[in-house]
Amino acid sequence: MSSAARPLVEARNLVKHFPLRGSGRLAVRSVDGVTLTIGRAEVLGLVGESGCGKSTLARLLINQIRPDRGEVIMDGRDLLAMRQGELRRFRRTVQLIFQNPLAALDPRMRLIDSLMAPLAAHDTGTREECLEMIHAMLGEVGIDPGLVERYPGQCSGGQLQRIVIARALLLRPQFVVCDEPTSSLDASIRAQILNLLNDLRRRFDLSLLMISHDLRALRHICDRVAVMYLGRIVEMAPVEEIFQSPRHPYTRALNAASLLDEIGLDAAGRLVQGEPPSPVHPPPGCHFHPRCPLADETCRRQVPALERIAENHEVSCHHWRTSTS
Amino acid sequence: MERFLLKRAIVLVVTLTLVSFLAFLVPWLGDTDPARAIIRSRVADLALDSAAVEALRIRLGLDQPLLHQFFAWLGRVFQGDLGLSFTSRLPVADQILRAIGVSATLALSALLLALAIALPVGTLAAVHQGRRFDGIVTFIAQGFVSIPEYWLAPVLVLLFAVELGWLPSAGWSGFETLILPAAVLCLRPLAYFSQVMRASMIDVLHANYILAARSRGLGLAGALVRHGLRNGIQPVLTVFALWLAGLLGGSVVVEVIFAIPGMGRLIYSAVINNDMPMLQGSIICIVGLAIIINTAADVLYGVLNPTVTVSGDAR
Amino acid sequence: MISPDETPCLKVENLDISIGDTIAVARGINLEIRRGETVALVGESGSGKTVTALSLIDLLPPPLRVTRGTVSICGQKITDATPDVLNRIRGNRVGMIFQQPSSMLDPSCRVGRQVGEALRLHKRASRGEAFERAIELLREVGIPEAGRRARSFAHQLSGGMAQRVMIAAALSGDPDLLIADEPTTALDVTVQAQILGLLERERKQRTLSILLITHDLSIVSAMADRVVVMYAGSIVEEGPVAAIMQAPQHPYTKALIDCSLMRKAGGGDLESIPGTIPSPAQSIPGCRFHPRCPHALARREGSVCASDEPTATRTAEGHLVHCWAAEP
Amino acid sequence: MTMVTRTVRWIMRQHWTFIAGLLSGTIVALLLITAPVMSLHDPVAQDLSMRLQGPGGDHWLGNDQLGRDLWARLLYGGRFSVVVAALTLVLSVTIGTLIGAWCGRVGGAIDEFVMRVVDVLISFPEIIVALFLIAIIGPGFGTLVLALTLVGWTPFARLARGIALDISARDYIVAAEVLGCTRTFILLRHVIPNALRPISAMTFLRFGHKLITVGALSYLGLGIQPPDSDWGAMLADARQFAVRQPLLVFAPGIAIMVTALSVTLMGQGLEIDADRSRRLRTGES
Amino acid sequence: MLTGSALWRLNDPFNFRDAITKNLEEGHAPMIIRRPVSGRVAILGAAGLLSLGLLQGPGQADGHLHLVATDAFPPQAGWAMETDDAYILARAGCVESLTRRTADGALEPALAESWTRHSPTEWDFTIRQGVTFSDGTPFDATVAAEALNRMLSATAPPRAFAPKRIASVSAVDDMTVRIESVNPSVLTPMRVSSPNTGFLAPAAFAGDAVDPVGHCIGPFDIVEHVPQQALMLKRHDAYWGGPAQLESGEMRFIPEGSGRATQLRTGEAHVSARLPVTEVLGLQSEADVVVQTVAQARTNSLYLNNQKAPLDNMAVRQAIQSAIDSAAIAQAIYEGSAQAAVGPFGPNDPWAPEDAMAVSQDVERARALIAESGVDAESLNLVLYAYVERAELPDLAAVIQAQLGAIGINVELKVANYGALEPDLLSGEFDMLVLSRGYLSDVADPIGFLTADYTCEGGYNLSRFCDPDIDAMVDQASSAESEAERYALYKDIARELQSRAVTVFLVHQQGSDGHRSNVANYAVHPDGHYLFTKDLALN
Repeated sequence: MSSAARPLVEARNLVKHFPLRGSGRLAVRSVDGVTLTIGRAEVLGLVGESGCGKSTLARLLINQIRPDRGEVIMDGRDLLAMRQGELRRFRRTVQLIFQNPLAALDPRMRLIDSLMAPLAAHDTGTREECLEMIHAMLGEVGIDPGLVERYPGQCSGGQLQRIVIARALLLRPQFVVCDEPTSSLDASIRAQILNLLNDLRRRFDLSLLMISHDLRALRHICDRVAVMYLGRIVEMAPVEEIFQSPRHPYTRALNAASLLDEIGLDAAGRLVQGEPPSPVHPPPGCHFHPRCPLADETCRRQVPALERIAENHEVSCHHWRTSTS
Repeated sequence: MERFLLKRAIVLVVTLTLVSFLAFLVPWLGDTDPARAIIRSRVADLALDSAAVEALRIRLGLDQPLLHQFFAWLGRVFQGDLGLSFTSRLPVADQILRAIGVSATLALSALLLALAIALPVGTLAAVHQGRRFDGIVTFIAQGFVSIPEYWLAPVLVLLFAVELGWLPSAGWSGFETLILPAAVLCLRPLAYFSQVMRASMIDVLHANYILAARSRGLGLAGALVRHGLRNGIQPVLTVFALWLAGLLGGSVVVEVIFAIPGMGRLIYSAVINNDMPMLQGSIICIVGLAIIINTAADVLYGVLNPTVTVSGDAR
Repeated sequence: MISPDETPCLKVENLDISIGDTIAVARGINLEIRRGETVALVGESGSGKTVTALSLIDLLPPPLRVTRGTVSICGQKITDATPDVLNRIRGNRVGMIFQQPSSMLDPSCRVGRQVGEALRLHKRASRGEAFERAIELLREVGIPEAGRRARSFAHQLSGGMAQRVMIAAALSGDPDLLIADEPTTALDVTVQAQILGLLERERKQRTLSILLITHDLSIVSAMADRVVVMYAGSIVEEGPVAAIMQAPQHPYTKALIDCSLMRKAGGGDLESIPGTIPSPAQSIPGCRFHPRCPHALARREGSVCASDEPTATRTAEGHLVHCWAAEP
Repeated sequence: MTMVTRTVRWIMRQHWTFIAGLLSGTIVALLLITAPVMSLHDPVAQDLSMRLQGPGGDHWLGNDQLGRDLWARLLYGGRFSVVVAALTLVLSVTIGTLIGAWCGRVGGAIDEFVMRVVDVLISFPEIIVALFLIAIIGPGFGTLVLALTLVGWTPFARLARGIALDISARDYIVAAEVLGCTRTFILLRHVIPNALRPISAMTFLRFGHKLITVGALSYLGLGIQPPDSDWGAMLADARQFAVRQPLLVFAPGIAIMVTALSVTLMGQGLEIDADRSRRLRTGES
Repeated sequence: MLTGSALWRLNDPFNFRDAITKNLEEGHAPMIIRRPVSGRVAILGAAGLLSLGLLQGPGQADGHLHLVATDAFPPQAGWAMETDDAYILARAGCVESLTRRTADGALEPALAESWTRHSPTEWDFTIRQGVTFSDGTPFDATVAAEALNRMLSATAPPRAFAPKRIASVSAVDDMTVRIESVNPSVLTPMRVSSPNTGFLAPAAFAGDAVDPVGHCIGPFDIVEHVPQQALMLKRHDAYWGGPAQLESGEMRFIPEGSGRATQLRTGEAHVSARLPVTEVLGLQSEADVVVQTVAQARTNSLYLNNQKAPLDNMAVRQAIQSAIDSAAIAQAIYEGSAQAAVGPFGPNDPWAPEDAMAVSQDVERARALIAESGVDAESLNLVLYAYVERAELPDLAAVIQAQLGAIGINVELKVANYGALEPDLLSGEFDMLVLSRGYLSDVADPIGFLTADYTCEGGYNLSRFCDPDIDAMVDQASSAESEAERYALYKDIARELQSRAVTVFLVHQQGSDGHRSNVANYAVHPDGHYLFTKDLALN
């Protein structure tokens, strides 16, 4: 298989449970058997509610935490088999952008030092060369170079997020995970950052994993979207299909929630009942069945497989055929 | 809950066994000869008869191998027999039990007094955070922490017993004898409690549920009483337990100065007299009590704070 | 439907709020809510909407304080009222729900008691009565097994449940006005619609007035009758929801709607507003929006936008715009 | 000029406890260091004819029961306690911080075990540990330092562990890891600078307690050994003359108090500052 | 006739237990204050602490003839009569012995009406008629013999009445007890005056532990023993000598001397025994306090290691003797409650040389002696040991350090509790030691002291002094029947020890008790045998 055809990131059957301290065998089933791929220069959206395991999945993909089971193949190499030194070199190629940029920067370090740190860690040339690289990157993200003499507390959220993006991109990664990069930002700033990411992604040929709970934010930037519910992927399809013809009832509920103005409260409220159950005690069968308007006995007992129902469209629902109506 | 208590019980037993081994080694680590020490306590003749010393050594089993002695000793300890004091040849356990009762009374009086003052003062300081009252309270608290009790106690005796004649100068026989020592002893915990209470009440004051309660029509005082105190007092209780465990043996200076027959004084005199069985017993009792009190505090914490489930692992 | 001469449920006139004496976080706020009406107060963070909400029940945390203007609730003046009067109004005439429902509940007090608290305070209910009534209220706001839930603690509730409890608590005093400060922001998106639906139902049943504070314009168009848009402490535009959403007059409102609803501009990019939101400490003469405004009349120094605060222009019935470019 | 006075006033208002503590602490430290210069008399020179004399002449604070100059003894006497307290603190901070930070990073059974040990030790009064050690190895400088360190490290371990746990969970540490920064870099640039202020605040806050404990042991006759003397021992000596020459009791007591208080005030200033910056960082009000 | 030489504790030659630190042991003073305190108590009353029920105070007696006395040490040995606990019982007026020593040192009948020498080793004691214990048990020869034999068979019998000296005790008839000594002895009647040989009713020994409550024979009966704190006493109405003046009393144990002084000062106690020297001056100036001082058979001395260079050189020892200003020490450290020592024995002792004089300080002579001794000045580095159990000794050592420094002897101090110093002392590793030494360690005769301290084989020969001549003199004295002969020998030995500077005798100490001025008929007993007596009264 040529490396060009092969996806950049392949995750197979990833499982990660966090044992609850002091409660015997109970565990938070954060990621419960996830398989997905991300192609080169592809943007995959990952959507789900809080606690569904999105962030854990992201951190598994960049090997920031290790899975209980399953494997992650990056650029053809098994991430989990890497040794310390190899892993550190690998770090360059994979980066993470955080939800809250203020927390992602050491409050006691000037921004320039925070930007310098990764370059220094990877021995990227002299200080002057590094400064030059930084200034070039600041230009890319639209930050005035004078700003980096400040401390994080003295800048606005939008500016800091640009800095964090610049810091991530300085190492020229191939794959960047954006963990809700805009959810802590205001609407007017959010659009700026999304535009910036979209722009950079094209210019740097990046593969992105965009995590969000807001489908609307993903529509603009993603190629494909994966919908996650309680540790499992329930639907994965090209972005327009998710919006136009969602098959999983949960996807439709998410859709409705982000388009309240178009769908109306009553209709949105009918698509889903109750609240997400605890990932410690997920319901049997289809995790979504207690909240699903279509649920029947099968759903209660049987875990639906992730079926390929069209080119690039997978869904895990017993009733995907009926749910189109 | 049962799991938690069971786990703590295991911790207690394991710790006590370890500690008792250390305690058992105490006389061997020091250079005290138990047989000599016992005889000296009975016969004030300075020239000891070495034959008598040897005979006593054999009678006490001190000629046996160390480990053999340890297990024999441990067996007795677990039956509650801590041996006889070198100096008085009376059972150590009885003396410790009596002393702990006294120390507990003293410590509880001082700590409850401190608590009674610290709760309102800390709360008021929190309400007035950053203003003059708060500054004064904090300064006084730091002052209290900086007063050595071995200085304050004699000064108070000089003032209240010798000059004014209001209170007894020393002793342990009733409420009046408790006042001065408790007052001296309460200053430092008072300072700590009020500072912890202040910090915790500042958090409470900024807590959203207070805002919510006020939005329902409760006044500030009402909201603090109904929703603030219960939450604000929890960190104070942790500190309270620490102090209680600490003061059971730690009020040495005050007990010595006021001639109070408590644990601190018992340990002090044991040290002075090289009374090894008394020291061994004291170590074991103090460690055991510290664990029990901390466990009790954790349980109480769980009762007060429903978000903490007291389970096998309490943090 | 609504008679114009009725005393408004809430009337705010020329309200200024400052930090200490110097930094103004809200200025010249005018607001009026009639009985049974839902008014949405919209703005980005730092626009002063939460502060305004807290000032309505006089619970501004120091050093924030009202420096000018008056607030009246159901004809009763709030500003300068005695603490007793205020306590009688809070929870009784006005209920409030907040953004982080879980932290708004006392962690060591059973939720039933907290729900019944307003009843004990304002309706002289006994402890038992209050608790019984609290269970009823919890049932009403859609909490299953209300009797058991009333005895549970805040940490045992999910976010949505906690918000329902907060709503029950806010409604227990049977208020005329409900102030809902970002009631669904902290909740899961799929729960949002349920909570908003509940509010809507309660509004209809109780002819409640709701002041809905939010930054989410999709919620606004689903819920509100009228919209008030704030930017950097000032109201920039207000009017009926349809008019605002379809034909916003203020450049900021227009840009905000475009951003929020992720409308695309030319070149595939999303619409965005250049620059950053000014902090309250920043003093900007003239229109607060003018440095970011695409239409600012001649951005030069000395222009109207840069020197004079815009006055309100009525563009249609009930539609006011604070912009020099607006035409009546 | 107004600028300067305003700045000074601002600093005074923000940090007055720290500055007050620093000032008096410096004075005490200077007095102790320059004791040979500051006192006219030899602290051990006796003059039985001057027994229990009140202040006057060139004996500024009068004389003790052997006619020794009280002021000189006060200056020299402070050295022992202060040195023991400071040395113990340095050891406690070092050991406690290392153990605590290590436990916080490693976690697991080791962490569990160490924290249980800390739980037991932390409620153990230092004075009792000191008494036990004195019983075993006899009194002396080493015993004191050992005893006070044996328990003294525990609060620092707890604090350092808490900070380590807290900091490890922060996004900027995750960021540094993801960016490929080495562990040493993370420790030196992120963990230690952020831990420094709360730990140093605690160090200062514990000083008074240590000083008083050292004094207490000397008071009980188990700390400093004659013929050397410190404030605690001076108090013990003075007690029987309290009625006849109260100054003998008051002077060492006040010396301990002032020293303890000034260092505590410094610590409190640091703590307020650490707290302030923590709130600033985490965006709390 | 014996002079007023006192010993507080027969079997405590150092009188350790009177010293400050050790005394802190376990004494607790129960409080009986007759002051209006209730109002101020209310301030703290809110805590409701009494309800904890943990406070166990002694019951408060309210009789107006109730006297409170403070004493140093609580009972430590479960009332075993062979221990110091017997002294507490005697001082509380609970036990009495066959004979009694009066305050001026004479022997008078107590439970024995009279005594006669039956043979050189045998003495017969006739028991007083009609004596009963407070529980009603009559006291007769059988009871007495049983008690004394119990003493002889004790694990560690008291030295005054040990099998080493006493061969047997038997009841000859109902009212006669015969005591046989190992060697011919004139001292036997003296020996049975010791509180160790006092009597408790047989019922007191019935259980595992000795229980004196309700089993007394003296003027007072024990009502309650509050452990470590106090003995509550009431009048023994059937006392053979007639009822005591006081209705009740309390013996309160406060080990710390200044604590006892404070209680006397505040009026919390009517009588405080064994006042520390530093408190005497202050208490004397109090209006309502009377301080009684009595000479003790106790000399505080500077012991020198006579076998270790340079102290093996007599000139050096004499130089040290001359360098020390014992008069100043008596005046300053002891504030007058001691006098400069004239030798091993106090000047009023019958065995003290009549011409004995204190060595006065003479620095010139000291320097000259050093010069003539030929000792290398470099070697004049000496370590001076002092123990802390007696509060004034460290100060005393500091003064000696300074005074020896003046003649060029460099002295280093080593201060610790006695137990820590002892190994060095016994093994001869020390140079000098300040020691407070009682010289009448069992009976009113210094023979025991001289044998132990200054004979070659002496059990406590810290000085490592060995002179066959002195040994011979001690031997001769021990077998001498005549008092005059014995005393003459003692005088000679004392002169020798003083002139050869074997030991530098510093001061003769005195003992002081204090009482409120409304206390009548209080007399310090020089031997510390009695405190609560029949005649003690309160006005």
